[in-house]
Amino acid sequence: MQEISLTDDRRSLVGEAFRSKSFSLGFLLTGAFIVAAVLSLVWTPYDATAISVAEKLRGPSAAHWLGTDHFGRDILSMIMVGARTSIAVAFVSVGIGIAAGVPLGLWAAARQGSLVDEIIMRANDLVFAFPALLIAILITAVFGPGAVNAIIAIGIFNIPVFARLARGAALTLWTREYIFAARVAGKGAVRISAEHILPNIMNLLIVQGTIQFSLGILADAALSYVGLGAQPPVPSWGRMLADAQTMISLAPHMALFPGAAIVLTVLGLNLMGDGLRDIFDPKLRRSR
Amino acid sequence: MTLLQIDNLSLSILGLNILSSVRFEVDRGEVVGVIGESGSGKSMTAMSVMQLLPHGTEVSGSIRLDGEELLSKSEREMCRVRGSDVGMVFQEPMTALNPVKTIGDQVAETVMIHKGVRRAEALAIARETLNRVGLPEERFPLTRYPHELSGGQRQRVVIAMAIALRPKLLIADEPTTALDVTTQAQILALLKKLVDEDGMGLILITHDLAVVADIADRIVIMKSGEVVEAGPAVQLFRAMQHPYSKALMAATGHHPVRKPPHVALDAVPVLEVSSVVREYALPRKTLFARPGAFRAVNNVSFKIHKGENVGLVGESGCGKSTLTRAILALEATQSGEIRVGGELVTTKSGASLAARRKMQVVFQDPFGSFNPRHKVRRLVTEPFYLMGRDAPTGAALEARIAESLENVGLSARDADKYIHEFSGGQRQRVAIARALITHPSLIVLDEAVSALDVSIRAQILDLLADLSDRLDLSYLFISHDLSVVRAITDRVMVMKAGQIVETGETEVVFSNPQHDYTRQLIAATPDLEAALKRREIAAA
Amino acid sequence: MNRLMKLMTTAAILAAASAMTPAFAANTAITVGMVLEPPNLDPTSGAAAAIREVTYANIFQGLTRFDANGAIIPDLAKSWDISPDGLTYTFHLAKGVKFHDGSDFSADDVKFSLDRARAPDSTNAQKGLFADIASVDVADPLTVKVTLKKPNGSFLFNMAWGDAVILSPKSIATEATKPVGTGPFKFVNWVKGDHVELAKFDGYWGAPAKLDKVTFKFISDPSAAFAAVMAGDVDAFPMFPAAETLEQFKSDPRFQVIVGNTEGKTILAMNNGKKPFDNIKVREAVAHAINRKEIIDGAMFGYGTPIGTHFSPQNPDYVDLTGQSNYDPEKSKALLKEAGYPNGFTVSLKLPPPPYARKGGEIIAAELAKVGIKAEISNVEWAQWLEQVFKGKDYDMTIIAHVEPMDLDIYSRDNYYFNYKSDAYKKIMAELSSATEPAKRSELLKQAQKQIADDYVNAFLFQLPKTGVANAKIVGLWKNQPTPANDMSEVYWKD
Amino acid sequence: MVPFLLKRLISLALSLLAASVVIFLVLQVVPGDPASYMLGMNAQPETVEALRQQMGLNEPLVWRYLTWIAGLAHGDFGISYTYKVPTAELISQRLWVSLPLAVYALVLSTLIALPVGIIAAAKRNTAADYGIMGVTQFGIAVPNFWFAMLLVLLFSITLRWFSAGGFPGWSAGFLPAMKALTLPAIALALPQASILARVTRSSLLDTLSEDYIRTARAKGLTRSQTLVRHAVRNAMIPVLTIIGLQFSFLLAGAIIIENVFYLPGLGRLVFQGITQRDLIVVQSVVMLLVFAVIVITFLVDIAYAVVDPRLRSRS
Repeated sequence: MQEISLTDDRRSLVGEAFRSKSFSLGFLLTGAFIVAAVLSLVWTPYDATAISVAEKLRGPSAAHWLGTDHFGRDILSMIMVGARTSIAVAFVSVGIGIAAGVPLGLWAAARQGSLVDEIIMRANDLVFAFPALLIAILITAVFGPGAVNAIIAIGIFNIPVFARLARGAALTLWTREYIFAARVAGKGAVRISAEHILPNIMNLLIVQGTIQFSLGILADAALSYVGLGAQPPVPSWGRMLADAQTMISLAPHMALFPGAAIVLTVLGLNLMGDGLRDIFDPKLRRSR
Repeated sequence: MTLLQIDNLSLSILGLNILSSVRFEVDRGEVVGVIGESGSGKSMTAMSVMQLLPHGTEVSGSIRLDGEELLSKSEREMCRVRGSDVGMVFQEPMTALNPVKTIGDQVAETVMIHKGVRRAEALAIARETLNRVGLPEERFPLTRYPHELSGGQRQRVVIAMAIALRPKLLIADEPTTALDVTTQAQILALLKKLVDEDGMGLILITHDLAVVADIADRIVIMKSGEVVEAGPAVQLFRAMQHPYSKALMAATGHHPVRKPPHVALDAVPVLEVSSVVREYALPRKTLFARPGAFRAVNNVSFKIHKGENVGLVGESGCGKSTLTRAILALEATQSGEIRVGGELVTTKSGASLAARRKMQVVFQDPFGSFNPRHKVRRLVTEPFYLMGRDAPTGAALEARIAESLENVGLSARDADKYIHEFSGGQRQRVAIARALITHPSLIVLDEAVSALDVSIRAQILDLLADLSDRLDLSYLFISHDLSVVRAITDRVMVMKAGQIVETGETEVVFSNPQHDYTRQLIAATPDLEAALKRREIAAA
Repeated sequence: MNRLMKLMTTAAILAAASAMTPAFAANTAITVGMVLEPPNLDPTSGAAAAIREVTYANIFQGLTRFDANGAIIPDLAKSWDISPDGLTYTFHLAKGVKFHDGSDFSADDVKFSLDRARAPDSTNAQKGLFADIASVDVADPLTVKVTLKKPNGSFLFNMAWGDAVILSPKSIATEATKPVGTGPFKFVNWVKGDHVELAKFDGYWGAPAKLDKVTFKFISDPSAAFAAVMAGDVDAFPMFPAAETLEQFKSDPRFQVIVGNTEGKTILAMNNGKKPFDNIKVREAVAHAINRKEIIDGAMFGYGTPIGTHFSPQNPDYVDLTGQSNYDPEKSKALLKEAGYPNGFTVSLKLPPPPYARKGGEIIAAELAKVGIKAEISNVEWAQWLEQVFKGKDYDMTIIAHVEPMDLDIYSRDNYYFNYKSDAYKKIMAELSSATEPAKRSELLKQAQKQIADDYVNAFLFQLPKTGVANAKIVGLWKNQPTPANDMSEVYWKD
Repeated sequence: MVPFLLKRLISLALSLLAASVVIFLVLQVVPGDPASYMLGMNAQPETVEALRQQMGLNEPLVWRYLTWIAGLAHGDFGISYTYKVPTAELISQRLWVSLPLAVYALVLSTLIALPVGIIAAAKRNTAADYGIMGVTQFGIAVPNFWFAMLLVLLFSITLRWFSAGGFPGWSAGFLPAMKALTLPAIALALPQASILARVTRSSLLDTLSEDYIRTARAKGLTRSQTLVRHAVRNAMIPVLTIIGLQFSFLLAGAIIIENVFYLPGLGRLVFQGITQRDLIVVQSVVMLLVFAVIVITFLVDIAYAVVDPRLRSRS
């Protein structure tokens, strides 16, 4: 019997991470888009909002690597700036999910079986029962379209995900003997949750966070595709696709590149998530 | 010709050596006990016979069953051997059965796979086999699902599956380790009966010498993937050659040397439990019926005096864990009082810090009782939280850490390590260090040595005995293992169905049990020395 | 020789056979594409243009109607007399008119329909059309007398609107889902979300329709529309949503591209009642900052006629005032400086859903940015637009096409969303409404056009084009759209 | 079992009630007025007021809620503001598109995912496994509307095998109708199938590491016998959950796909309802979808009990 522990290895996590092919590839892909997004703050090949109708619908060329759109804007520049919006929306909405969901889940777990637990979990189920995209559309109908409201709409649906995850993981931990030891040491539920539970579910949260991040990118793309995400002139991948749709027979490049950007970013994040899960999960690690 | 001949068996997984040159044999009608601690390779030896090995395993040597070489058989051929010529029983009856199939189907499957008979016929054989293993039709129809059976009953089903086709060889890998002692005795008796009836060979793998002492014809002792000693049971037990075997033998019946306790009967008891009741609500039978209640702890009262070590024994489900949690104020009680050093552990405003300060706990699992993200320093000082502002700081704190680590045989330098850097036994020492750090008068030891290998267990028991003598500690020692309780306690309480059925001085209770249940328990507990004596008398 | 003969005969027979095939399948059915599905089919209780695009002149008819060029011609009223004071209109109704349910049409139905439209609880979207009616009287089954409160030069024009069609009291309750009218086509079936089917009405009183079956198919997605036309699933798409693909159709002999005008005057409306647009110089600056050609090229793929005032260029009284608000960013900047905004300002630009607004808005925002005006785009839905912009006047700028014909009077309305207040303009409008003499009316219309252009009330962009595509063999489709309609009564397949 | 069912039903009813209140209240704060929307820019204020009166929009809030709920209870969803037909009729028409589409997509996705997931698990760590997992990674990452656009580009515009959108109605015949639903169903099924295949694989791997699998092997079952007889059924529990969730997602989540292919489904109905402020339609459809999800979850729970006897007797 070899000694196994849940979350032991703190020493060489980074080294371990890059030994995972999934993680490395995912990191590379995601990293590329994050770099592009950051770079777009200071430099893009062209001004992403500069309209030049005369140069509209040009295919990829030396001047415009990924071609131009129906207003003659440079698609590469738009994708770079769009990366910024997408990543920001997804990141903040995951943040909302974690910030609200994790404490709720921990609270429910600490009071397992109580009314609080019941209410939190039923409310979670209820949110899950709502058709997410429809509610997002309703939310933007109420507050108007825009990146901030897209964040709120996506964030709301991240809350139950993290609440459930945190509760489930915390419940297992609450039966661990070190939690009993902490309780014997007189520590209250809040303290135990913060000191013992939270750090030990961090791995799970990171993995889920990565996955929700990628889902957030997809959700943002869907919302801005129906016109509810970031508003023009700020480019967004979803709206670029919506614009491209009417021209798909004329200028397929307008649809291909932003779509590929979405796929690669989401793929990168998912691969990273998978890699992280393998690294964090000692069961899998042993078998490798 | 011997039934099973293992020769020069070596095995490695992904380059890591697991077995080297293992060699032993099993005859028809013979029980061979394979004994070893964790990592000795005893289970892997069994799996080699079954040829159920993980990916990346390399095997060399020879395993011959009835003269046929198993290692050279193809997977398809091995499928015909498994279940038909060789049956196997595993340690965990709770998970070894498919939860979504009836026991009848699962036993019948063995028959159908190998004999190609129709289902009805296979079910008839299954019925017969279940009768043989002590699951009569009236109480155990074939349509039962595993979850409707107790652990012991499930193990009987697993055995039935393994012997349905009357194999030549049965391998039982720790078949009783997960079971209560009384059940263990029954299962061992059943295995012995089946061996005698069918004349099959039995390999009984266990970590516990005492378990095999009664029924094994021959013993194989393994360590680190090697056979260190083998021979006929009684001779081998009486004249061990290898130092490891000797150490194992010594550890098995180990009784730490203890000074006679000086019990202060007149002082305030360190623990006083009076008329404690703990009930759980049962699910409603119908919507409007009042939910019933299950009394896990039923009106329990006892005291522990200063300097006294008290044992609490009972089988799973007897309520000892619930009682423990109540004493630790981790669980509310419906009525009764629990006082530690005169202070109520639970007051109206919740658990009392003052009471808790005088009491610490050591849990069973050396792997689960520490937050893996903290260093030992932080782990062992956690109880100081109870002292609030009175907790020592700075140099005083360092001194206390060093003191408690050194008390348990570790060094002060270990404070800066993470818990994964320690072995199981060392972790249990850290757990004891954590319990000692507030200088409590009572330590609750909840199955504190149950998860440890025998040799480690002996060391920890010595440590506990030593600490109790030196620091004038009282223990409440909770365990299902009577031999351990006997070794370390002054007084013992026997618990059954939520009540304490017998209590008294340990030696008195063990040598002259009054209650039927106590007698049953003691009779069922494997006792190496007693078993050997019985066999010597029988042989003579 | 013999063989050659044989071959040639075979070829001749084959040729004859193939030549005959179309004759066998003389096409009398047509599928017409529409972008929006009508919410219901009752034109007298909803403003959606799609209702009219299905029903006008096909199912429902009024006393008068628009023809393909926007002229008013008789319909159910085959003639009329106007009293010298201009207050009494006597309509002589057509004979032998039947509703699709088989009942006879009579003067009572006219009275019923007009009275219903002007009743206090009426939900007619253009109730204003009937505001001047004092009474409707039935003289005999084929004669109706309408008395007005005051003379109204455009009364016959008003009666041609889709909102003024004549309904039968018997079917009024189910008009929204099973319309019953007097037109050449009767309603057959409506597969919600996909198509409405009409069939030739055999009891029609006038010249029978040439088609037996008309299917209106609703396809809002431009690429789906493109594919549907290409695949022949749709025979004609009079308001084709993917103007960018028209070039492709033009070069394809299977198709004809029909480009005309609608009544939609597309404007960049500015809130005249709110800073900074309460300043005429600012409005003028905006007008000069805008490059109409770029907008038409970028947002409309080159289709659309620039306008310089709120009036349809196809109207004979139209005055071309585009030069007055030509593209001149330098002048624009100078004007802004004069107005006290040397560094420009930030305003909101609310855009309703149609592509002309959404796409045009993006270009306009970019153009305004060049002169220092930062227009923050916010896309709104129709309901929000009506609520916030139109009703609440809570906006700085918006882009919208006004599709009602001859709607110069909106600039004289108090409390209209432009917040434009001009006594001079009101005076022109007052004179216009009582003027009956054509020359005088023409003069007043021109004055009105100039007045709003001089005041730079809004930035006038372009006339919304009607870009249609159809199978090359279809004849009789309207080129322009004087009113929302797809009149199918004259349409046929040539072979 | 009966008290268990009753308890579940009560909690189900409470959830639905809570959902109805939430939905109703959310819709009350949506700005915009259906009457103004219908009557357009030239309408006179009193006309709008008359229409509001006619639609019942001037009743007090609580009264409108109660009428709605009371109506729902006996299947009366109210009259649509814009379509002027009973909402129930609208919904049932649209359901005849959405439901077959959801079922079609689900069947496709299940038929693809289960075998693929099982193969990947059975051939763990082989080239086949890596290949399958790689493809599913892509499948998850592709936005379905983009995939739909690519399908249209390839099959409708370039190859002209399928029409780019629209739905001829079931009256046009079964095959044409199914043909119209094929591209949308594929677009919907791809990401779902990818997720399902991954869940199937990992669930099966979990099951394969269970003790009773080892027991079965010890009985002499071959690898594939073990897989079929012991692993697959047990691994189906999480898979079932996902299928249940996916079905409810497909019912409602197809809005975008319905828009791309211009299908007259529920998603489009509600989307139009929102833009036209036909709130009675919106609240009824959303309610129906929530109801569907809750009921499906309930059914999945019951299906668990069928698959797993432990749950059957626990109650």
